[in-house]
Amino acid sequence: MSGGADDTDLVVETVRDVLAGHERSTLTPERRWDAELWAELAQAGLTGVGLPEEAGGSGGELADAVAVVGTLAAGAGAVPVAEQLLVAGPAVLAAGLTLPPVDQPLSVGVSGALRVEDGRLSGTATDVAWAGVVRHLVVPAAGPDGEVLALVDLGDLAASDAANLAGEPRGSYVLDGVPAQVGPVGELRARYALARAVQLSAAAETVLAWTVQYAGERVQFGRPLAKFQGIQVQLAQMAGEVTAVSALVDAAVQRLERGEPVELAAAAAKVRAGAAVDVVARLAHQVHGAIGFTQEHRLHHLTTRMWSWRDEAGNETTWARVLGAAVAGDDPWPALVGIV
Amino acid sequence: MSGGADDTDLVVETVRDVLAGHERSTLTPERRWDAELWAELAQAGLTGVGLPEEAGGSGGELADAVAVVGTLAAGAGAVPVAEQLLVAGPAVLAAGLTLPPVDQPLSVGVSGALRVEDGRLSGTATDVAWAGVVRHLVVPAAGPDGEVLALVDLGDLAASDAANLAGEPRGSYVLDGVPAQVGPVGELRARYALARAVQLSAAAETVLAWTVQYAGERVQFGRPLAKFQGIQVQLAQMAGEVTAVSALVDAAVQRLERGEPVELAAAAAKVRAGAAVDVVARLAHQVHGAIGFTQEHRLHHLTTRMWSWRDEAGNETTWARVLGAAVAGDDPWPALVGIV
Amino acid sequence: MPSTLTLAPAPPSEAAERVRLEVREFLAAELAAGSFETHVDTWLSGVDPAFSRKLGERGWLGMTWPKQYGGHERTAMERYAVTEELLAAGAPVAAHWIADRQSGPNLLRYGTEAQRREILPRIAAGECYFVIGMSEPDSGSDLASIRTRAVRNGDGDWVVDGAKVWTSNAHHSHYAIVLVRTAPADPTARHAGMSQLLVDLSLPGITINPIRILDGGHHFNEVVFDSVVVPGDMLLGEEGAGWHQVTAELAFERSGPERILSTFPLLAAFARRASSEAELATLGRLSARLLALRQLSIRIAAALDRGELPDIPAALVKDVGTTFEADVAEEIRRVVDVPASLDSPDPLGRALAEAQLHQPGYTLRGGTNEILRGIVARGLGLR
Amino acid sequence: MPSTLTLAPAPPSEAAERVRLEVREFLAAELAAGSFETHVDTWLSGVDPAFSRKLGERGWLGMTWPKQYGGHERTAMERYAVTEELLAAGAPVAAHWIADRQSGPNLLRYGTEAQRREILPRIAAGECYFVIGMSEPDSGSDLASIRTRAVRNGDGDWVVDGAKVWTSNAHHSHYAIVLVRTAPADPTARHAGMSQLLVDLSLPGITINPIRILDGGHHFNEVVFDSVVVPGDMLLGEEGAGWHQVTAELAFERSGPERILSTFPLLAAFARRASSEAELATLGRLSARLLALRQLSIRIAAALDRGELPDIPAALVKDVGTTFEADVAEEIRRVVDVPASLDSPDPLGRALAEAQLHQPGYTLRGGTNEILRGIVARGLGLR
Repeated sequence: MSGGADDTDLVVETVRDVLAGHERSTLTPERRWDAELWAELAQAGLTGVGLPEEAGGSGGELADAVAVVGTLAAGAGAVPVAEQLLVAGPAVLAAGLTLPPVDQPLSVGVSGALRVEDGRLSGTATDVAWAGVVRHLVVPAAGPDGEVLALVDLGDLAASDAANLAGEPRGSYVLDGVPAQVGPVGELRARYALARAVQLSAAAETVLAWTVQYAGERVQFGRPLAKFQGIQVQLAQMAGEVTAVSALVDAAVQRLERGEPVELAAAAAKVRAGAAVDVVARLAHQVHGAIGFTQEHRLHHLTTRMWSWRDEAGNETTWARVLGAAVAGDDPWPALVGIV
Repeated sequence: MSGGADDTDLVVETVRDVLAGHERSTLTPERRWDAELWAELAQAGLTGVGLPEEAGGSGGELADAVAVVGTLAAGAGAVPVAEQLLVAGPAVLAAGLTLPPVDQPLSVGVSGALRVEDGRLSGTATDVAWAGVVRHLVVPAAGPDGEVLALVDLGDLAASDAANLAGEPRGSYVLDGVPAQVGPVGELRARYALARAVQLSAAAETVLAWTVQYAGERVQFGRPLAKFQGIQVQLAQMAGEVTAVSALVDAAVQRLERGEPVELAAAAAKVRAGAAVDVVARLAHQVHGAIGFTQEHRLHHLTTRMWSWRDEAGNETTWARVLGAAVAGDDPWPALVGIV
Repeated sequence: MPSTLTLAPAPPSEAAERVRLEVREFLAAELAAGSFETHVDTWLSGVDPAFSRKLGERGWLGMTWPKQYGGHERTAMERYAVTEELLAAGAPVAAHWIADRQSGPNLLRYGTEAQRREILPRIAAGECYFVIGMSEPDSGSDLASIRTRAVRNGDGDWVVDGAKVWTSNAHHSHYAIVLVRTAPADPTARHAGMSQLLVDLSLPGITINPIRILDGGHHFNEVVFDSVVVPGDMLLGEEGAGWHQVTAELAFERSGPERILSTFPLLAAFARRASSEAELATLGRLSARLLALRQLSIRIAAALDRGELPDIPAALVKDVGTTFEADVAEEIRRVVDVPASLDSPDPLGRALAEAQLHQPGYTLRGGTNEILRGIVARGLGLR
Repeated sequence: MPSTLTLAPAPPSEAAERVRLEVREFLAAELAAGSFETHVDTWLSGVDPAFSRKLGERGWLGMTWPKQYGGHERTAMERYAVTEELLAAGAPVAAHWIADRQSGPNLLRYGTEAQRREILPRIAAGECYFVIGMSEPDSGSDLASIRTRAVRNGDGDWVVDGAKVWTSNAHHSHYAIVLVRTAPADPTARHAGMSQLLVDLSLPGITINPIRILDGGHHFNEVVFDSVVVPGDMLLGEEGAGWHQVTAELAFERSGPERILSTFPLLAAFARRASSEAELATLGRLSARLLALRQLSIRIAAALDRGELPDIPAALVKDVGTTFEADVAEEIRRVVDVPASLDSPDPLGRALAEAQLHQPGYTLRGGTNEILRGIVARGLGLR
């Protein structure tokens, strides 16, 4: 792939086609991941988008990878593509390590207590995205000289059976001297936060579109919901949140594309996207009424994900403190406008 | 006065009559207090309501004093009646000290650093309500054996010239060994917080009533504002806040009437009343539009007071921590329902 | 303040405080014995007939009803204390909830003597459960648009056809009180021609289909009526007065402690560990909101007991209260860093997950907040 | 997302970053020299003609206008950088604000060549100030209901009678652009028959009465027109096209940095002392909101520069942005314990007081948020 806006459109079309061939996974309460979807994406080279061909990826720009992740997030695809394309994959390459084959899922965990000694990783990794599903895992770990990035092949190591509110696997691994590749940790946490922000933004845009559509179709008291001023106010509030999130996340991604430090931009994007979730999800359910509360309706596939994604990779308070500490001081304005 | 609901109605009528005889003081930006109003209230015995006759008060129940304070708050009366009738007066009597003559204004300050030694008060009292206006002052101060209540005659001691957002005097006194009566500090801070909550509740009720009235009268796009669903939603939100505050403040006052410990009930009332201010004042100004933003309109007399009163005597965060500490623990439910 | 909003204080009640302590003791013993686990929103999701029967045995159901119908002639304040203790503990009260809160009082008001004697004692014993059949697939908040109809046949019985949705726990219940059209819709009088029927859910022609909510839980159902023959004497109240009866019923159900306390078990789990300044401030703010709502709710219960109908404050409690229930999870998750998960090893993580996954329900049940704000607007004299 | 909401990124601009640093340096020097003090909401309240002239001398007014009218033909991004630096510093920019932002561009679009040559260079020099005459005492947000009228006399001049309110700083200004009825109101075409006139405020028959806001400050005025004779060539744009011209103008004025940064000086005072975890979290949350709004606002400026009219996002910026401006004070006061007072010895206490006392204005100016949400609803295809 050569990159550019047309290629991005093509990538999005391809992902949509793949998604359309699948029933959207009803994760809850069965709690599974979508192995078939992963296989098809891998087949089409979409699990390596934005990762260089010479490293085993499919090439293309970061913008293409962001488009793939956003499209899958909006479609509630139950596959670790955000983790692989935006977090673990780039972090592995930035650390100078060997990228595992891109058709084998690679994920990330940033919680728990882990240490590396003599090239072996030990401790417990908690809240690992897609635990039990992925083959390879990237984590930050304490090394003899400070924090490092560690990449391990999990083989058939068992994970604890736990899930987030959408049923996406989020279990723990107990690691007992597993051989690890080790490199500089870089902006792993910020990348993870930004990836979740990208997913949140795409999901929120979709939830807004669904809610606008529903309000235009659903008739109550003889008129479409959309004709009630009270409903219009709610939709305008949602649109305000979605538009603000979208612009900021987009700007943070552009920093990443330009190769600039992204920690504070990612912090801002995660804080803003996380703060929008309560408004967007609550109003979407409010406008949809009881039908949106059912498992049959599509709405929950995104709202339950949004509720979990905002807490994963650091919640608003965690990142707000990072951001606040960077802005605090004698010259807050230059500090602020330097962020994105 | 003998107390009872009929007497309370009578007291309220009297206060209203006195207020009606005055132009409401336009405090901002001249920053003054209403000496004529005070004189008339004192003349009518209203500056001693709820304080026992044998101590020099006018008798009557606490409920009567609360009614006087609420009525004056709703009328933006620029006099230290809340401080005298609900805070300093009762605190002085509870501490076994001699109540100053009730026609001389008595107030309270709870900030600054003060100490009492050998019956003399020294240090700086900051944010003193009605500084520069009152004759007597009650403060908490550090004594040799812990915190005490100190009552001083300020004589003609000068105060710094500062005011809150409504122009009510809130200055400092530098005290240099002023002779003081000293007694146990009791629930001085809680009483002060509850007094402000009583004022906030009365002001919020009035602001709601004004806003409902305005929305019914003001025509836009050919219809009264009150007919727009968007405005109705805002008024309903205001009503929810006002009704909740009113019920909780009333319940806290009843505890005080029954002579029960009131610290946590006052904390809850101050937190809840303070939290309502932003919603009530913001929506009131929003519905009133530009006219409510002018000095000529009555609205600001109450909204500027509400903005300041919520911060005085401890803001929501300060009291929320007190309340939270009391509820935290193994048995939060019994702790909670024991409060009011 | 508009007089439609003011509420007199509830009378102090020693009897209520006595029974409150009895319930607290009972719950502590049951929890210790492992007879139930604390959960969020148990008045919807905590179905446990054995637990309901235990409450019945202790005289804590049908508390205010006449003794001749199995009731205990206790005060509204005593009943209030019992129900809020049960909710605060997250006890499994869903089986009997609707019957005790709503259907029993409905039968007392409108039922025939035979209906009362037959059914009320069983409700009070914790053995007979009810569902409310109001909403329909296409009606939403607009109850006047319902289409389920009942037609008298030659024997004077009612033949019912249609479907009702959002019937909580119909699959565990014995009766439904169903709002039906007994006369054709009249566009000039939208609220006329409706009636309430008391329907035995075991009658032939009734199908109960589960409606799972977003966490996969089965609490709601669709109840389909296919030419169901309901005996003629099962009309509840007056023919054609259904709209009026239902409206009064909704006002009653809006202001109880269940509109405030659905997520209290989460708040309690948080309170058990709150220690930092930020946590204590959040706990204090939520506590103050809860205490204010509780005062309102108690005052409304007292007013209802005096025979008043404080429908505006009741609508406010439901509006502000259910927003509070949702905010509990939102405020707590901001200050703790505990992932919300139904599988969490941490009770706070589980309670957060339960509270979040049930959140859309708090504000929707009992009329959306838009409808409620309309009622309030009317009460303020705006409509 | 609906395409009416999407916005392309603004092009990176080195020139903007260069001029940004020049402005920053200038402001630091002026502050050090004591030529101004930082205040909140200075685009309303900070009138300082000497300061405005200094900006004019440096080429920071009329930046994007053609050189032949005294402009500097710089990009919208350069202008954006200059204006946000000025606002962030709380500099006194009120004197020239309306002329530079709104009236100058209006003249460029609709003015005659003579009007442009006469007035625009003076605006760009920081010497000529404008007010907007739209609202009237009884019109509120409903501009179609205005009653000020202009009638042609025998000489072809306009005779104006009526009154305009909320004219910011009319007592310091030279011209008003006044929306008037030039044809009688027609109930079947509410928006027809209005025109814009360019009115010299020194003309006989004009009275300017102060309207003080709640803190006692005099920023607004009532401008009364009593048979004021306005030369016939002072019609701005087309006769009868006033509504259309005003609507486009409002869209322009809604999305600038002044809809986000009015209370930034308060945020800065807070940032200079924030240290506890709670303070840093509040600072971080407010910063994230500001950065998102700023991205939106910059993208809209770039879209306007490309000749697009992104009116829906512009309405969103004004709605969400002005709510943010008000929330800055609310969020900060919750975590600090500094009394808000104009007399405070503490700069944070003074900034809190200024921000609070101006709060009702943020959301009201430029159309109430209800109006804006209506525009958004239309953009979403709901109306």
